[in-house]
Amino acid sequence: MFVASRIAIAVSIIILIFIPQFASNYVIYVVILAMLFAILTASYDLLTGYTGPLSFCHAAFYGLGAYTSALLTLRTGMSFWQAFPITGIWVFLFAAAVGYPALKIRGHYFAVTTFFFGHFVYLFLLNSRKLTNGPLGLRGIRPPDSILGIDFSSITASYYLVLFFGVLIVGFLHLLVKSRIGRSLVSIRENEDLAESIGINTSFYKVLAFSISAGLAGLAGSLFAHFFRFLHPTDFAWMISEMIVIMALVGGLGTLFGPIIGAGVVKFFLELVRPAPELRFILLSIMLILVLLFEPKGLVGIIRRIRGEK
Amino acid sequence: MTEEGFKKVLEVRQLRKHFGGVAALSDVDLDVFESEILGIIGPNGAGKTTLFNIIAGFFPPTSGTVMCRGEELTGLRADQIARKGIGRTFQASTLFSQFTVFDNVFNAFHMHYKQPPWKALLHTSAVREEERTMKQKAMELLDFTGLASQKDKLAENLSSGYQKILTISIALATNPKILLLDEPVTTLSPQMVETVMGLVTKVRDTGTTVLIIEHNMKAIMDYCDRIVVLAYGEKIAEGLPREIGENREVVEAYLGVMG
Amino acid sequence: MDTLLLQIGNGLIIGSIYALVALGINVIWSIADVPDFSQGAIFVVSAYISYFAVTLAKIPYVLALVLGMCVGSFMAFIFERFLYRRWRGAGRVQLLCAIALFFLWTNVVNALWTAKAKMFPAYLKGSMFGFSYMRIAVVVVAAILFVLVYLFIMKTKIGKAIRAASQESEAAQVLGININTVNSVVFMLGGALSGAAGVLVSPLYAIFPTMGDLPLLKALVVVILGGFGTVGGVLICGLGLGVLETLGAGYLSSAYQHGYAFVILIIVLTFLPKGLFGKV
Amino acid sequence: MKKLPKLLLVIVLVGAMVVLGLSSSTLAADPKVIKIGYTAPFTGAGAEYGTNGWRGIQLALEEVNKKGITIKGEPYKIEIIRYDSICTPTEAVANVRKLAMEDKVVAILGDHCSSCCMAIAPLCDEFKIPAVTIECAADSVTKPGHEFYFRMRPSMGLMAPLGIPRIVKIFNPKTAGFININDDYGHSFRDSFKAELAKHGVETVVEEDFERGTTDFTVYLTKIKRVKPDVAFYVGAISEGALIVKQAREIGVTDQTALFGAEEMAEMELLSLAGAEAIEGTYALALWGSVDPAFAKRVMDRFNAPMHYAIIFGYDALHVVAKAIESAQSLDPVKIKDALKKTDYQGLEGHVKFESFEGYKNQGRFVPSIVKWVSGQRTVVE
Repeated sequence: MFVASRIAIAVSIIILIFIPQFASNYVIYVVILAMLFAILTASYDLLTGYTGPLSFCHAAFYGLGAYTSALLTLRTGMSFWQAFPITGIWVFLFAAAVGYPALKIRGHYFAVTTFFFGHFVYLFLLNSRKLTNGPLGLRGIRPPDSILGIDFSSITASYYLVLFFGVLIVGFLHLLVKSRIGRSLVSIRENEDLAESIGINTSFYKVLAFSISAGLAGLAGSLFAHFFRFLHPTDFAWMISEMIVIMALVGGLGTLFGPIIGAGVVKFFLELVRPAPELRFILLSIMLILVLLFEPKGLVGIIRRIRGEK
Repeated sequence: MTEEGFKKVLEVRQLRKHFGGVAALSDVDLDVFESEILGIIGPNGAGKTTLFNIIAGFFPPTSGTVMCRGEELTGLRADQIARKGIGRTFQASTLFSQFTVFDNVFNAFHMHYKQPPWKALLHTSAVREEERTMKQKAMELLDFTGLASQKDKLAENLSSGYQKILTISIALATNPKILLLDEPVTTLSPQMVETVMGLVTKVRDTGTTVLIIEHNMKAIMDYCDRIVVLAYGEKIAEGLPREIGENREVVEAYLGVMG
Repeated sequence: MDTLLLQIGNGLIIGSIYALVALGINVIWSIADVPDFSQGAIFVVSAYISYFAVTLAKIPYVLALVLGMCVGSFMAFIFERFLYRRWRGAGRVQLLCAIALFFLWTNVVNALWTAKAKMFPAYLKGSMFGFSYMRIAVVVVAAILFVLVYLFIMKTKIGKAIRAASQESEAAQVLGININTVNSVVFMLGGALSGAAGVLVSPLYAIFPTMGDLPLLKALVVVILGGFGTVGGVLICGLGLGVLETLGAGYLSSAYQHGYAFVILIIVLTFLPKGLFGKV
Repeated sequence: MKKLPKLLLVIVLVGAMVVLGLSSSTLAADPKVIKIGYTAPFTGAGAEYGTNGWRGIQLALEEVNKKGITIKGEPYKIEIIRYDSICTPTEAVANVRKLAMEDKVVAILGDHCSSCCMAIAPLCDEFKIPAVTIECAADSVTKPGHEFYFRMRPSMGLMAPLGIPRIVKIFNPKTAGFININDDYGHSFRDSFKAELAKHGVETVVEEDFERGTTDFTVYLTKIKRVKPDVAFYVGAISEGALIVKQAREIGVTDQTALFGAEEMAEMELLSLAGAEAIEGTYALALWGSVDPAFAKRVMDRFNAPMHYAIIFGYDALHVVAKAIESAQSLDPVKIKDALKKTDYQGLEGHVKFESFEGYKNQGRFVPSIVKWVSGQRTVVE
């Protein structure tokens, strides 16, 4: 880790810590969503950036996490602090069960299959009226019970909760990626056959990356459910998966902090364009094509070029 | 060097492989002896690479078995077979092209880590210590194969000869007992052939058994202890380089002048 | 007519639309190795342009169909020439670009011509056995296009080059086949088919910016089910998916009508990784 | 280390931009302007609603601003700030927070989709800013309801008891069927109508859900044709309704089953989309009986678009809010909220009064009418 990047991260965290002190309620709300998306893009990067397979169903795990956590607290009276870890583990196991057969499929087939899997989860959330109250949405989700005297119904408390878990999750991902497990994942991305020939059980590691990435998205979903306190399937449709892919790519796949920067920049850009409703998604897709055309390694690629590296 | 005096390290029995009606291999038997260099030659499409892919576990045979020191390999995954001490290279020099030479080799030490994964995650002092020794081993291997001077170069920027040596170094990093080399010198200049084959002999001298698929007859004749000839999926000849040289059948199978 | 026959008829009509778009994507995928999502955008834009041609310029429907195909092949040519060609071999970048194009054009159409559904004026009146002539025309025209494409690929010189290139593109280059022209022709063929599908389906329903979403996704399933197989394979899988989906919605739960494609896809992929007619 | 400062500069700059850029509200609010917010879907599947609602608001805006609103002797003009909610709760909430915190609006109009209304209603109480929804239909928007959230149009739960008795009188059906869009609107319509029908001894024999974006309804209509209910309710956007009624006619569903459309199918646009012949003899529940032709002509001249209830609701909603601000004689949102509670305004759609009754709060109450399409004419059935 270069000293410069480490300082840059420290400065960013300090800025994030001080935002709620002087920013308006709306800015806090937008930054919370940006942080949630940063968790989503960072966890997405573990799979598509580091291990290789291109997937389009990340929002489905985000949705499964949100609904699982909401239903656990609503139907079983569990508190958020119990539901949160259980949700992460449940989505992790679900993703492993789905990922094992799915990851046998390679290349474009896998990408298109995940596209459909995401839509199928959306249909499931929409159509199971008894479980998720379907299109009428799930209301009355309680905020996390207060611990250490902090009342989490206020938006600033939710902000710090999301920031705290965000830093934890990104820290975990950073440790994972810098460990030899991370190096094995990158070997799989670079050349799967060669990785297999040096003793890496590629299918196990791919399913592992897929499941960890999904489990973390489930945790982000749980945080969203108890912050937003109202769930509706449209918040987890394929459009959101599309957004996550664009953010990760604009930031720079395979760099962990690239997708996080990408989440911030794209979310900020969408807020800037809020007054011009029709233009939002046009400019977003043009941004993606420009990135593909001029700097496939995204913002991180540009920063690296500025700093004159490889 | 007769066969009886040495221990068999690899036994291939009745190996058959069909790709939708096309018989890539039919009833191939093969015995390989400890620390010998066995050349495998034959015209294109003879099934040489298919044989390697089956031994290394990249796809299962239609029928037949592969035994390594009494243990059955058929049916195991490629990474399980790699753990059993069988290293391999690929026909096209397959590398982690975006990695540096050092990272290519350092990455290939994947199997030798003793520390459990969750400890690796926490980067405990023991893990960091283990990584330091692995880095040292990688440097030693680079010295052994003569790539130390180019360790920070990107693999894709190496000359084709040194890329071949890097593929061998990657395979050696798994510290194999048996090394399968798929056309290590085919496109190289004569001096580069000498360097690579010199390395292969050095590897054999450390006790590793080497199987080489090669079209460069001079390299095969000069360096191999024994030679097996495959044609149209069948083994048509086996023996010392001298015997193979005069064997009429081998010449016809090749339809060309040898060497 | 008995309900079952009616439902199968409905399925065949929808299925022929899936098959048409799927044929275009199939040819492109087997040559340029990219699932071309931007065909969905071509489907929508061609439908809108032929709608304006018919309503404003008052040109007859058949001409509008031809216009739609020309627009489609022109757009596909531009996409390939200036975007996909840059990344030949980098499959992932091409896929992401294809999806970005699809996303971009759906929103451009929404911005230009608003999201309000527009009704394509009917060009044929009357019905038979409970199917209006326009719906029957869809199957007939689709069949004609399939035959034309089959002849084009099997009998013409370029067709032979396309077949060679789909086997092994390096080998094709050795035989002196210019991969660039083959790619252009293949994309233009795909664009024409998607354009035709767009114009064919519009009179049955309405045209609106997101009309391309579902047909595109279904066509992708058909291509995977067909496993880059023959032209016939794509036709059978397209019609089959249409019928299965309709029967599923008809007799099982209707809410999951668009989910059955996924279920079929997973079943086929787990048991037949090469697809039903696959030769990959 | 000379690269360090450059990188640090970039990071600090980006951080500052993120914060400043977002809170880019106009610094000095123009004293003579009353700012009202409007959140609605302008893109995505629900774009039709937003476009029509905005047309109604613009017409009302011109009328209000022509004479202006005088508060304590000062003439004010209204300015509308509109944001896109894409019918997605997170976007609608972002809109309301920006309107409340950044643009400092005194009142909010919107949203159109029930999922968004349910997400923003609690926020209005939190920020103490009154909001009037344009067309959300789900009961839970105003039941139990929120102090600062108002709805003029009747909810589904209210429409059923008012509509069903007259429907039963017209068709005297034994069995009924539903083909409805698979969203909050479709489900709340079906649930309340099915319950009310059961009270009148009418059994629901077939229920078909379709997903937004579906264009081929023959699958569902064939099932309805097989079951032959006496009356079939078809619920969705107007373009979906037009397709359903055309395809139903084509398959011959209408030979044994009477078609009864939800609110959108009583709009003039159904005539232009489906054609007089396809909708001949079909009925629909209408949110407005007859509207004076002058207004209809104004809409056609200005927007070249047929009348639509969202236009009427947008028009009435702005007038109601303008009246409340004038009677409150203050720009304090809480005073405006209190004035809204005492609204008594004769709007295009009917008499607008916000009452709390039967568990509802701040809910308007008027009797929807029933419309029948006879040879291309929209006739109101008494």
